[in-house]
Amino acid sequence: MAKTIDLSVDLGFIQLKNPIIPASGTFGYGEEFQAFFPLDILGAFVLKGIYKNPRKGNPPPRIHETAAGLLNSIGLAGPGAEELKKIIKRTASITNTPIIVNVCGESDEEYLEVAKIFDVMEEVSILELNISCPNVKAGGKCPAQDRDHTFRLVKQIKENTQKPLMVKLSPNTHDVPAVALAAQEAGADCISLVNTFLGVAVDLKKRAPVFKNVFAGLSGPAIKPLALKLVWEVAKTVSIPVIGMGGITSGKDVLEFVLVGASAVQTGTINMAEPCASVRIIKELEETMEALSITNLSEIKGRLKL
Amino acid sequence: MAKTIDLSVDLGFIQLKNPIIPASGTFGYGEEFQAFFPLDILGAFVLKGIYKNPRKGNPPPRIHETAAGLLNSIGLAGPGAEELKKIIKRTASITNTPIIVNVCGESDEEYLEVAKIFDVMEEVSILELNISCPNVKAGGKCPAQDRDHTFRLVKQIKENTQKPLMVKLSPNTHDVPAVALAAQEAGADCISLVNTFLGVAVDLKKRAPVFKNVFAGLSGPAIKPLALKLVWEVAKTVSIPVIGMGGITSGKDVLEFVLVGASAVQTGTINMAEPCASVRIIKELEETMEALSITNLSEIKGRLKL
Amino acid sequence: MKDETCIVIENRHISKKYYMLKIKAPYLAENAKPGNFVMLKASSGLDPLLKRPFGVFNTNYPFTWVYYEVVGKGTAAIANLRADDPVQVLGPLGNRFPAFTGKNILLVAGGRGIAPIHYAICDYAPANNVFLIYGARSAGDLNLVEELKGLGLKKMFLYTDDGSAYQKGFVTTDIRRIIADHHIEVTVSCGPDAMFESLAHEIGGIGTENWVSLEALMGCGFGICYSCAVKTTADEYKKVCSDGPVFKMEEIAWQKQ
Amino acid sequence: MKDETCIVIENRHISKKYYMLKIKAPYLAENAKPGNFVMLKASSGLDPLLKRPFGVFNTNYPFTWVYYEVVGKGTAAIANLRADDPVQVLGPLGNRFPAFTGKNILLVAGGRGIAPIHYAICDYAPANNVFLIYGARSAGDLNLVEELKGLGLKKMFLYTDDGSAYQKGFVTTDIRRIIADHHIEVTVSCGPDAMFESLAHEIGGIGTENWVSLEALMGCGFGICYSCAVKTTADEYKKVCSDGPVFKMEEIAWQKQ
Ligand SMILES: Cc1cc2nc3c(=O)[nH]c(=O)nc-3n(C[C@H](O)[C@H](O)[C@H](O)COP(=O)(O)OP(=O)(O)OC[C@H]3O[C@@H](n4cnc5c(N)ncnc54)[C@H](O)[C@@H]3O)c2cc1C
Ligand SMILES: Cc1cc2nc3c(=O)[nH]c(=O)nc-3n(C[C@H](O)[C@H](O)[C@H](O)COP(=O)(O)OP(=O)(O)OC[C@H]3O[C@@H](n4cnc5c(N)ncnc54)[C@H](O)[C@@H]3O)c2cc1C
Ligand SMILES: Cc1cc2nc3c(=O)[nH]c(=O)nc-3n(C[C@H](O)[C@H](O)[C@H](O)COP(=O)(O)O)c2cc1C
Ligand SMILES: Cc1cc2nc3c(=O)[nH]c(=O)nc-3n(C[C@H](O)[C@H](O)[C@H](O)COP(=O)(O)O)c2cc1C
Ligand code: FES
Ligand code: FES
Repeated sequence: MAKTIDLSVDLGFIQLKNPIIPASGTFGYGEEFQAFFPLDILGAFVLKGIYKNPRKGNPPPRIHETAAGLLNSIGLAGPGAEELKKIIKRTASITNTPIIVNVCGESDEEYLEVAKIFDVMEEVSILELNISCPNVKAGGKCPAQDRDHTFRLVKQIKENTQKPLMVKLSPNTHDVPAVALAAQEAGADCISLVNTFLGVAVDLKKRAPVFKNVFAGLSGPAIKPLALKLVWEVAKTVSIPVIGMGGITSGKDVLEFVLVGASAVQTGTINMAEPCASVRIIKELEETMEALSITNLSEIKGRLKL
Repeated sequence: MAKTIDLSVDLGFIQLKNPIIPASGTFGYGEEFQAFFPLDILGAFVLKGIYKNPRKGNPPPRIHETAAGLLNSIGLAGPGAEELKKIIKRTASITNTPIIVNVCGESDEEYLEVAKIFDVMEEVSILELNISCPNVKAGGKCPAQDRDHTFRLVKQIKENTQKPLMVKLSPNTHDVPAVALAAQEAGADCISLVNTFLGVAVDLKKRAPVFKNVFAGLSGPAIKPLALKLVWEVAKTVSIPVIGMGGITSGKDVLEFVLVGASAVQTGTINMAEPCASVRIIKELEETMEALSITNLSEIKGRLKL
Repeated sequence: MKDETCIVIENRHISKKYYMLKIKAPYLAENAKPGNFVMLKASSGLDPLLKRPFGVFNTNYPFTWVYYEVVGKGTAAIANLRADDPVQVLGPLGNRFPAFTGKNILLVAGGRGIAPIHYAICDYAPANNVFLIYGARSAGDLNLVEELKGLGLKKMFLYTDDGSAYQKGFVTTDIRRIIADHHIEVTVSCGPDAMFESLAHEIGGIGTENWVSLEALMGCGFGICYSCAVKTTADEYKKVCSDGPVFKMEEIAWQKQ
Repeated sequence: MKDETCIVIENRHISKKYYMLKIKAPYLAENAKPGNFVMLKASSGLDPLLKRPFGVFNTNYPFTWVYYEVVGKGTAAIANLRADDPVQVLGPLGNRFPAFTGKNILLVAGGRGIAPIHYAICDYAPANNVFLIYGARSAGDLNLVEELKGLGLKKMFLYTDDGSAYQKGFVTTDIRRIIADHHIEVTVSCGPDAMFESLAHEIGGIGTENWVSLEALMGCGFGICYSCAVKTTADEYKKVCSDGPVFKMEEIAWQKQ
């Protein structure tokens, strides 16, 4: 590959060696992937979403494959914040790649508590606020569905933490750009989107929903056109960096998200289907950039010709 | 096939011999399919959307395939209402299957005008109001995006027409069940959904959107889980019959939509990929019903076990 | 036209990304006319979702041949087909090349555009004086030359853009001279849009009767979806699948013209 | 564990919807232990999207065998593979059956559950007294009996639910008697959930050391997605892919129990 191609990305508050960031919930705690490739090759990676206390997660089935897509209702199973701290120390000892913690909460208080715990860990580079968690006090609604709730929550977190804050938006709301703007106004350092789309699957034999919670989140290639639309709309609206995701499986997909305005991308479901996907996607990205005479992503970021 | 299986569907205002209704824009004007199978086998069929005057449609490209999905931006090309009347007379002469006209308009006035034209044709059984058409006076917004606009429009049409009115909802709005309810309150006889989801595709070589209008509508199997969710929510909300669609390609898919509450279904993109799809789907539906000991769809309609 | 599952007899790699597919499709073989096309899909899966259009290269009851280039996921899936595999076939579709007798006809093919042109040669050669201009990017894209030699062409002019085989040049390079030298009355061409644009520029107004066979993105192939629009000089859209794919050259609004 | 593209050597139809896949996968063949599984995907396409889990039936460097039943789109795509086709292989995955020497071991297989049990027999037979109970719905589901005969089993008990071959009955029908008669110390089983539920009921508390190899819907196969949860008697969830697929029977919260 020609030396002239520079994959690095400058988000302002951090410099990444490339724009490939495995997404929360699809990359475990990072260390599991060390068996497949050195974590050092990544731009950064996001850990599975974490609440304060250990969580069992939902009863099975937790996934259901649809046409070119995946519905999941894992229920954010996880070991809790204290245990995650240990895991992060272990992971950080094997790589210098920036680690992003996906902060969850059933209430604004819990979000804040979790954020504070990881804010003081030097091994953590960025906090990603997963505002798609059902909020017990708001009747199961998640902050991402409401502009004002998002503003309040982000502001509170920013006032009490030091680390760069990435706010991860849900597509399941009326006006995604408005929520993005609220996050920016409240001090978010960057935006990531999309989380999964709400969908339903039916088990014909049981005449019941496949999932106990009825709804589950749709991810994977099926959603790519919908995700590209939302990333484009948000990138046009905010001035902070946008991290795009939704159905990315190839180097070309990465460039499409960059063209609509993403500074970097997250790769989700493909990491489950193909653990070495990151290696392939970085290689394809470099090759495709060379073929299209793009030497640096900033040349094309948001430069969709209308 | 056992005689005991009864595919017929009673919508209250009309009885259909089975629940399979090819959807607007994916079945031409019906007559083109007579080369593949007798139109008589269908429950009903919907003609391509029609405005008052002939329309050229959008510049190419008009379609773009995505993972298990199709983006389209045809631009509702068509011959105009007068020409369609002739086509309908021709089509009605070859089949007794109920013909549904998909009524479009750039303004409320045009919707009404078009509706009135077909309201007086005895060859037409149902008017389907396509409230997803961009409205010139509303700054390009479509009635389906707004509950009040939907109510006003549906009421006006109902007050001035005699035929059963099916109102076709868009998924690209905040609160789809609320729009459905507005349509019901305004007098709609039944609801159909979903129309296509807005998405974007990028042409990497041109560094431009694939479509001149940037946005296009996503259909096909990719959207099925999202469509099932919306049909379920709407069927729970309204008391009039609901016609479900979105990514149906098999007899099993049909039963899934019926379980979440659809009285009948429309089949879209699959008719383009496989012109004989209706024949296959009706056969599969019958076989699957037999295998699952369902003798009549009303036994399972909306009976999802929660 | 029929929508059928047919059987692959052979799927032969020709060169680079070019393949020749032979299918057993009796109805198609019996009814396909030169200029007609078929829609093919490798499996009944959902990705790719739609069938893809291909010109009929040749027929010999009960067989039909399709010459194709792998460009994306639909053609890649077709390239994976092997003998005895099922393949979804819709056809024959579209209009045909007009019939001629006793004419001096120049056929022009660019790259994979040789597919329908091959069938046209088979049709025209017995009762007309048929000439062929055939060009492609480079040597590996200019295939089937030996097969073409056996079809009774009066003369064949071969070009590659990069000069890696035969003459260096484009199908348009010597076309005016060839038309003049051989008293050409009719041209029939198939190739990429850029070729048509140059062709229209070169021979649009010189008195020959010019026919073209177009490509377009197709959703259905039989006229119901309006995907395959092409702008005409009357500033309307026509459907390549059912109004075409064969049009009079002057009917089409070429962008470069 | 490795994520590799391997080559299909043979994909043999056995009966009904059952197939035997032989792949050339040196790393896997060298490292797979009895009880381990692999994730397979027929192509690099996007539908189906995820790999599917299969027990290792046998290995013989550089080859690995997988015995599978077509139940949905992933296995249907695998059934379409032919010799020389590429196949995506992730493995070996999961824990292994425990090692034993000098024990009286009863292996229990239901339907396609014979796959990992076959590999266990190969492992245990040389140094233990191994008995097998193998049951399936009907004759065409009870395959590979001839192969099993050559593995050095002390005795084999075969059942079909409908009595269409061998004994009519379930794997549980005579199990208590068999355990008593042959002084069984260890059982190792693999089959559908309903079989495990009955098994747990029959032999849960009778003093044998009981191991099970579970199936679950799997997203990744290597512990990162939490898809493959199974409820334990401690009212926790364990991951079938990385905590299992082999568990002590009493660790699992069987629904019928
Ligand atoms: C009437 C007709 C006859 C044809 N005959 C032949 C033939 O004989 N042999 C042959 O090899 N090909 C032929 N083609 C072209 C062939 O249909 C396309 O190459 C094929 O559909 C590409 O499918 P894909 O899934 O591999 O590519 P995709 O993944 O769908 O597309 C790959 C890229 O090619 C572009 N593209 C695809 N099709 C077209 C098109 N028709 N026009 C412009 N851009 C396109 C896409 O936009 C995309 O950028 C014909 C097309 C038409 C309309
Ligand atoms: C560790 C392990 C080892 C396995 N070993 C073998 C083996 O050796 N041979 C073999 O034939 N199969 C084996 N299986 C089962 C096999 O993985 C599934 O049959 C396969 O994944 C189905 O994929 P599909 O795409 O064909 O079906 P899908 O289209 O995904 O599903 C078809 C239907 O089966 C159900 N289903 C699929 N997988 C499971 C499951 N694991 N548990 C419960 N329901 C399910 C689905 O919900 C759906 O109703 C094993 C599974 C596991 C977890
Ligand atoms: C199994 C699974 C688990 C996920 N868990 C989380 C999570 O813990 N936190 C979060 O913010 N997003 C989670 N997501 C969403 C992904 O991070 C990502 O936003 C989504 O899958 C869309 O990207 P994709 O289409 O590339 O998969 C999860 C997705 C999947 C498939
Ligand atoms: C090419 C195309 C044209 C369409 N034209 C119309 C139309 O004229 N009027 C309308 O109400 N819906 C139109 N639709 C939407 C379909 O009727 C249907 O709502 C949608 O495709 C979802 O169903 P599917 O996933 O089964 O295709 C069109 C869809 C496609 C793919
Ligand atoms: S491809 Fe559908 S109308 Fe031409
Ligand atoms: S399948 Fe992903 S954790 Fe087990």
